[in-house]
Amino acid sequence: MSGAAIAFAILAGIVLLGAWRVVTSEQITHSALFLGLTFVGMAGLFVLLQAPTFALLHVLVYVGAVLTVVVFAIMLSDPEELRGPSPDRPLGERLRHRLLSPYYGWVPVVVAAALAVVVLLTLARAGLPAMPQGEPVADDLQAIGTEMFTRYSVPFEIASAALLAALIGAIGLTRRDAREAGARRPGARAADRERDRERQAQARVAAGEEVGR
Amino acid sequence: MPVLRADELVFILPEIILAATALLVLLADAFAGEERQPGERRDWIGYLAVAGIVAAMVAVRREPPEAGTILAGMVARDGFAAFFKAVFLIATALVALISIDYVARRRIAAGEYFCLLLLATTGALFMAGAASLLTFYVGLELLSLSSYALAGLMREDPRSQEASLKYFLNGALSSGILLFGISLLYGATGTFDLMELARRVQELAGAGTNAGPWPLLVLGAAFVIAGLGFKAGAVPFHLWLPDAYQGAPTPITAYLAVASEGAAFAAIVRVFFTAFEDAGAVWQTAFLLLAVLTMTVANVAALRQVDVKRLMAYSSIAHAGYILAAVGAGSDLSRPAVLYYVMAYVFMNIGAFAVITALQAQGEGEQLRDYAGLGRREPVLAALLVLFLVSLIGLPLTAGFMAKVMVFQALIADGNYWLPVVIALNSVVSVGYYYNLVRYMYVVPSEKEPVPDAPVQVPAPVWTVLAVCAFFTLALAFWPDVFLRWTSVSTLAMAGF
Amino acid sequence: MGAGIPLSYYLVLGTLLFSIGLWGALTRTNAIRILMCIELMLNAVNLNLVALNRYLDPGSVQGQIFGLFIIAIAAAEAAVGIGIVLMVVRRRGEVDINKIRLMRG
Amino acid sequence: MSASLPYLSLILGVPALGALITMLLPREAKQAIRVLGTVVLAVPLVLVAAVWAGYDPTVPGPQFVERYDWIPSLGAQYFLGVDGISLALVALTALVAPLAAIASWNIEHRAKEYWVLLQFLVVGIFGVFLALDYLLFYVFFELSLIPMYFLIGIWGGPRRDYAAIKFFIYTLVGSIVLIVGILALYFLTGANSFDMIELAQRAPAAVPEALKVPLFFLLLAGFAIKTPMWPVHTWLPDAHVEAPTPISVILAAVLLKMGTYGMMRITWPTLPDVARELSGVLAAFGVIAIVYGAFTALGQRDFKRLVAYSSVSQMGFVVLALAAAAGAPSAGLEPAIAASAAQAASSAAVFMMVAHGLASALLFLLVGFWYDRTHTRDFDKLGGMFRTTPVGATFLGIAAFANLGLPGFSTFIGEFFSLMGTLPVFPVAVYCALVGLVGAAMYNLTMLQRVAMGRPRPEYEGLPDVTGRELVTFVPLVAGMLVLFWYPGVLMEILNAPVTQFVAKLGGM
Amino acid sequence: MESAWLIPVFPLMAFVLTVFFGRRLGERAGWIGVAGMLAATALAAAVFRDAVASPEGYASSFPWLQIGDFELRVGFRVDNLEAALLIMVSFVSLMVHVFSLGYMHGDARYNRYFALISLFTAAMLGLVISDNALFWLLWWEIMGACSYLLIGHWFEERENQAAAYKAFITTRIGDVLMMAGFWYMFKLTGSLRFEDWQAWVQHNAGAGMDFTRAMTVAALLIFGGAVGKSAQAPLHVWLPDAMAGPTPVSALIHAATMVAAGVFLIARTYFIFEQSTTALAVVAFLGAFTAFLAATIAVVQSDIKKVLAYSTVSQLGYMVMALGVGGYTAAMFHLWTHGFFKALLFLGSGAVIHAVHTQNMHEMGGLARKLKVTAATFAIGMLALSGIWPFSGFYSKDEILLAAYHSQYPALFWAGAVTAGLTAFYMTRALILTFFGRPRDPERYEHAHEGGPELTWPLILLAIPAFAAGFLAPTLFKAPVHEFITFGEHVGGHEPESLVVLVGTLFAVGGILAGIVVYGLGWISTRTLRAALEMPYYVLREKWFFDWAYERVVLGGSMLLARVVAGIDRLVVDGLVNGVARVVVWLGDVTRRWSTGLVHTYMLTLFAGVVALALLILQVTGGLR
Repeated sequence: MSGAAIAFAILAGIVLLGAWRVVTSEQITHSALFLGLTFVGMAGLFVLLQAPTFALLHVLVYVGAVLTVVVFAIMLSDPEELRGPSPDRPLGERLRHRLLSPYYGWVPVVVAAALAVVVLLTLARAGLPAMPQGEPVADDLQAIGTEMFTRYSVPFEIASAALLAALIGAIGLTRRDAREAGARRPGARAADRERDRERQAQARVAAGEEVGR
Repeated sequence: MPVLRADELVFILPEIILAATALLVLLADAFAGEERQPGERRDWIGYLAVAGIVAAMVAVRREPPEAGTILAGMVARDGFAAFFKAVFLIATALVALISIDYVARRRIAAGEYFCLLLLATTGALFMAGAASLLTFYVGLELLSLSSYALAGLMREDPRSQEASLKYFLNGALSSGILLFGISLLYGATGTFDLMELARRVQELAGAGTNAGPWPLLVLGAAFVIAGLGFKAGAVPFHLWLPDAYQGAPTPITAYLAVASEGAAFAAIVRVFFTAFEDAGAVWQTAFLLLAVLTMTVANVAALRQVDVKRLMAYSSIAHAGYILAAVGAGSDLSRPAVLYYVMAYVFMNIGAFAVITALQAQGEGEQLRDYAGLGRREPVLAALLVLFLVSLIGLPLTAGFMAKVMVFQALIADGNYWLPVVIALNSVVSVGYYYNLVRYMYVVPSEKEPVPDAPVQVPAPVWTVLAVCAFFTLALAFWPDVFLRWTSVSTLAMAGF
Repeated sequence: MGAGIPLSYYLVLGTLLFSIGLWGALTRTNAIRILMCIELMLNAVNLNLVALNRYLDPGSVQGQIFGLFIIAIAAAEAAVGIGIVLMVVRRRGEVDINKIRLMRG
Repeated sequence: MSASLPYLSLILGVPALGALITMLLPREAKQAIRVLGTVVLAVPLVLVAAVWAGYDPTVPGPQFVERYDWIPSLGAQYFLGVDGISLALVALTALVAPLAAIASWNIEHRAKEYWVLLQFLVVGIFGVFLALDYLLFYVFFELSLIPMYFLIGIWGGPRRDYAAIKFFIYTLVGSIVLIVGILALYFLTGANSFDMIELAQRAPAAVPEALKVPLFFLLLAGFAIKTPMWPVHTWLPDAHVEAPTPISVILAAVLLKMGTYGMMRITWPTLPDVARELSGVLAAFGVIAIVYGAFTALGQRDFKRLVAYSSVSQMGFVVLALAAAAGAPSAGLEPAIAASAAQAASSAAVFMMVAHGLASALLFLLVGFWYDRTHTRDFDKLGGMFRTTPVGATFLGIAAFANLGLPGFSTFIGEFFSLMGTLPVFPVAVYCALVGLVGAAMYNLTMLQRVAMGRPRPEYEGLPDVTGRELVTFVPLVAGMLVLFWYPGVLMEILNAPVTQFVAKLGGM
Repeated sequence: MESAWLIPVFPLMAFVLTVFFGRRLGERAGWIGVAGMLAATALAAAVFRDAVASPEGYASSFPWLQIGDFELRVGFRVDNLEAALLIMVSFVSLMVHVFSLGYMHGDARYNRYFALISLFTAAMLGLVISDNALFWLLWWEIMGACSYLLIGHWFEERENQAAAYKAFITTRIGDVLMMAGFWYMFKLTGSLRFEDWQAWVQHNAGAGMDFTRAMTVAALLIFGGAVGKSAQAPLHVWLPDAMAGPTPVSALIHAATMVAAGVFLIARTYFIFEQSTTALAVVAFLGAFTAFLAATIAVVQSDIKKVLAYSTVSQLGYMVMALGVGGYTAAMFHLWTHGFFKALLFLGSGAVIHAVHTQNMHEMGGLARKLKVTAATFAIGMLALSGIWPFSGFYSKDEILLAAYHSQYPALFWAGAVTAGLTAFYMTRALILTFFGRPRDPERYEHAHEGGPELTWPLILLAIPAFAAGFLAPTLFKAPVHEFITFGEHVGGHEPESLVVLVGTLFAVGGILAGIVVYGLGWISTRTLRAALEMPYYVLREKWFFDWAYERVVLGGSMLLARVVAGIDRLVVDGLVNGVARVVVWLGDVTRRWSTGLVHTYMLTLFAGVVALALLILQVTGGLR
């Protein structure tokens, strides 16, 4: 068993464990951390795939940007969510919640599993070559850089536009305009909530009628 | 090492102009500073955006020298792209016009609104002109990300928030599946370039169904269909759509219905008629099935809707179904049919939404019963709405009719006689809900519902939109020939054919 | 190095990762967590792309480049997503998407 | 023979123009709108008279042809023309439309919209009878639908909402299937053209056997519902009962004919052999309609419903006759008899359409006549009108006897010759239809007695009798019925050539 | 004779004038009709003279309708028979017109009445001379309509309406069969003209089984029309009820003319009947049965008009029977004489009713002393009807019995004889109950008085032919009857047989004597008779249950059917339509519930869809194999 194999096994284990915990851990903060773990594991795999530059950028963006944003979001979202349900919930109950309830339990499991099975079966029958068909490009950083700014410059520009859009969108959605900014006094947020509860109430009335009709 | 030739940039001039206008709008808004007093309106931003769009429209090169790919094979340069660019730009211009008043009255931040609108359109344009899965994916994301935000721009309105959230979550997931599909395609063919892909597909199809990566290819195609089907709102990937449309700002609902769906179809046609042309078996059946499901479910589900926007949402799903049928036909007439339908749909749908927007801008017209007595109150407005609805049903002397005829043609040319009947019956069912509006406007005696006597204030831009839409809704039926020729020419000059 | 591992391992791993992410997205109700699951799925895609790139056309880097674009877009997506979530949270102090269902039918 | 003026386009254009002008008039100027509308709807009568005068009865094919390209890429054309069959129905329309207009003068509620829609409706109807291009035909076929919806829906009775949409959706089902059939035909024939005549010629060869029957049903459904054939007739009574009087008149007198006209113009000639195979079934449906309609009518207590069902019964004769015309060649008769049977049947079918148009128009006008005065259509509340309104009642008597097929009025010719032409082909069907004839006598006399005989209720003593305006609407119809009996040649002579051609298409000779 | 077509035109003009100017003229309008009839009668007389002069008739026609190769020529034909009928009809009609002037005096719808009888007369005259099936049908149906409207003349009363309805519908049943017969002949001959038919039939005569069968079908279908119009069983039920109309109407339409048209129809198409012994047998026996049936019922009627009505039915049966046994001449001759004396009898009864304002004979009696003219003329009519020498009825009846005697069914001869006896009996009964004995209703008897000249003169004028038409006929016709009224080469008469005469007269006299014994002298009280013959009496009172059957089958049946079908239409046929709509909407609600508003549902559906789609496509493209 070569070192590569061992490395792969470990990394795969890390990735899968991380992913698993991202989904299953009771506290969202934990999931965030496990997400980070997964990212790192992925980076390792990329290195194993002789794509160091890619691995680097991956870590950079995911851990550096995405994960941070996520954590920020968790912080900004409600504290009760931070506390989360008490960790000492008996495993059995959790399992029941995981598996027995159709909606959040076995149906999604079945769907996800089915997807996996379909893909795996297809892969199995795809008859792809097991081993690399040649040596990787010598200097991948150089290659990527050049390609990115020659052939792929148009998509690059589009992507930047996408980032811009995301930026504007995020700001547009979250920023407080003049009125609200003016209303940032202690308890204002509560008042905010009140106002929205009313709105939702009205909306629900409408929705209710809608369903009733 | 492929070289970028600057002169080729002229073919993506519209996109460039749009993006530039977007930035301009944003900066202008920023320099104008925050709205001092709540009452302040910034209509000029809207007009600025419209100006940009018009400029872009001018920049669209309608007669490309010869079909082919440019910019290192990332972008296609053909009539097909030109057609869709033109259509999307027109749609966006119309939407922008009906937005101006709405944005002001609903206190939406004009700067962000129009900036995002322009960016989204940029994405749509790139999708139409994509020659590589990469360009296509990035354009799609540009469109989507902007749309998510646009849907939520009415921050105060819980429905708008909800729409944005649902749209985002489903959208992100579906792009996940799309990407997975693309990765499988890459695995099967080792390329993202559509022309190259086409070549490989041809080889594989020639080699027979159990040739190595064929299943991988098929699976990838399936996932891509799903991803695009999501955008187009095909059943069963449609459930997000009514909520998103209902919650989003009304002009955005119109925009999503025409531009976003249109882009999806542009992409579908591009990908499947270019790359998978020789593997029709892979996708035709799927699209036919999706078409039947889509139109039937949507039409039936719309019957008992009382929220107008939600109703129109289901209607747009139904129309997606009709277009999918044309795609599934896979005959030579399919592509003209799709193009014609999208074009017709732009005018009739935006027209209908123009009326709805005009009403909802002043806070009424959300529910069906708000339309009671509109026939007396605003005869012209009501009559126009009837015209657009009739067109949406697909009755003669309206664009919708010719569009449906095109679809029927495509199917019958493919020797498919049952699906036209299904479509026909579906459009009969659709009468069941479109007529609800008409019924409330004319038949339901207004004394039953208190009719606000206040006349609906219809600002000039909306009138313009109404005029344009009405004109084209009729023109596409009375003189369809020029448009028909345009569609067929556009599809003939399609890169890879 | 790495040459010792068959391609299929990577692809299987990617598939599993994707499915786990999907499973999470389908089961958990916290919007932010769903966001994370989606990131997992995108990672799976990246793994596929890079692996396929390495094994099938080692000469080029287009797979990697596509992956990089995905990373970039993912970041953007995350930004928008967080923005939306925060907006919702701010307005109703609620990240549980099951409680957000004004519109239905 | 070419006409100096584009008469047919004028027949279409004048009402359309009138509608547009009416749109521009202020809604207060009711009187002006009425006068304009009536005049505009009367003009086609003159034009039709001119066409009739210039019509050459010896030429079988269409005359006064006008054809221009409309959608070259599809081969669709603006292609108008009349032959005897369509001319008969155009004339009927031209006669009934102004009468309906006159009968509409007492409409006060939203008069402007009413008149606009009425004129568009008439345009649509004329178009259906004039168009010789499938696409154009279809356009007009649908065009007549939308005004009808509003006319019933806005100006109708208490259940107008239900009746209007039922009419709309029900007839739409048929017509929208029709377009599929038309396009299928268009593709199968491969002639890049929607020219009815050309397609009809190519169709039998071009359509593969397997598709013939389905295609036939696609081409039949719309017309069957419009006619209405049993059992797809139930939209009719509801629509009639709710529709305002003038609209009922147009609906019964002209709109239904679009169905049977379509069968004669499109369905039968396009797929004659299918028509022949299925002629037995079609005849069965026709007979069922005759008997069933008659007895259903007898079972009604509502004046207007009764008349509505009588339409179902009467149109049954047309369907039966057309079925016989299709079936004649395969009935194993000696050719001479078969030919003249088929000719008699198909001529009688057209004749019956016109005759029924006149009779039903008169009947609906009379229903309105008493409804305006008593605000009821319930037989139990009416009665004794021979004493309170003798003139009106006399007209009712005339209408009733005409409608039950009394010789002396045109309906008799229609019924007599349609059955005469049918008997050699489908004897059993005819013997069953006899029951329907007795039934017709029963319901018409019941109607007459419940309305006109007996003692009038005290509150109806001294009702005003027929006014001048009403008389103007009644008399032409009665005159028409009498003329068409005593001098049927006036209609038959223009029918002969096209009918002979029609029969020939069906392989009758 | 060329101008014979004008004869119907006069009353037609009278009709038109009365319709348009009647209201202005008031009761003077009646004279228009009278004038019209005078002209018609005069012309008819002239035509008759020509006919007598020239044995071969006259016919002319012009093309009226052209359908493809099918041409219909219409016109008129006058032959001896037509001439005789023309004069009879127009004369009777004239009398009725005159009579009506007085009888309808002061009626609310005086004009309407005269308009209609004029129209009716026109139709009857037109029918007589029409030469093709279509115009035959025209006049035939117009008569029916007039009869309907005149029976319902006093339509305020429900029973009058009912009677009118009954009359029209019952005859209509026959009419449609007749139409079918005509169409059947068209199928065979491709023509609608009687002469073409005749030519065709005689050309194919004896062309084997199929031909005979076809002839039987045609004959029986056409016979249906005769059964309806001439009130043969089982469709006779309408005629007695038709007495609800004014009495002159009964005299004209329901005794002299229209009801005879049925018989005339058989005569007109006799060449068809000839070819089928089956058809002839059916005709003969049905006629005989009707004659006997009606006679028996007439015996127990107490309404004077009903008695006459049933006697009419009976006599018509007589004629039909005669035709059935080949007595063409006899039937037509009887038709001719019967027209005179039955009209006379009805008008007489009308005079009586006019005098005492009742139709119930048990409320009359002894009126002879008051209404001398009426009584005398009525007696003449009665004797004529009973077939006593030398009254007209004797000759025609004798001819019929003769024909029956020579036919291959002797039973018919005896049936005819018995019927003759019954006829004499009930007519005697009617005469005695009405005019002799003591007045049973003194108060009515007091006010009774003879009507004015417009009432009496018609009676007198009609009495003459009623008495003399029989033995004067040869002189009038300048030929023996059976040579004057002939059918083709086939001569309709036989040499007189003393036996037949003897039997006929015996039965007639016997009937009269029985009548006198029972009602005149009262040796046998009716009460004892009823007691003795309880069961038969009940059956007769119930009119052999034919009316009962009509109520149940035709009226009840049709109404039941109508209600059922109407119900089916509303619930099933329309219910199906609305059901479909409802199902679709229900599906809508179901599919709506699919979008629960929960993001999870959406994503779940999305991916379930993805998997399904993947599997589908793999399946389609063989990826799974």
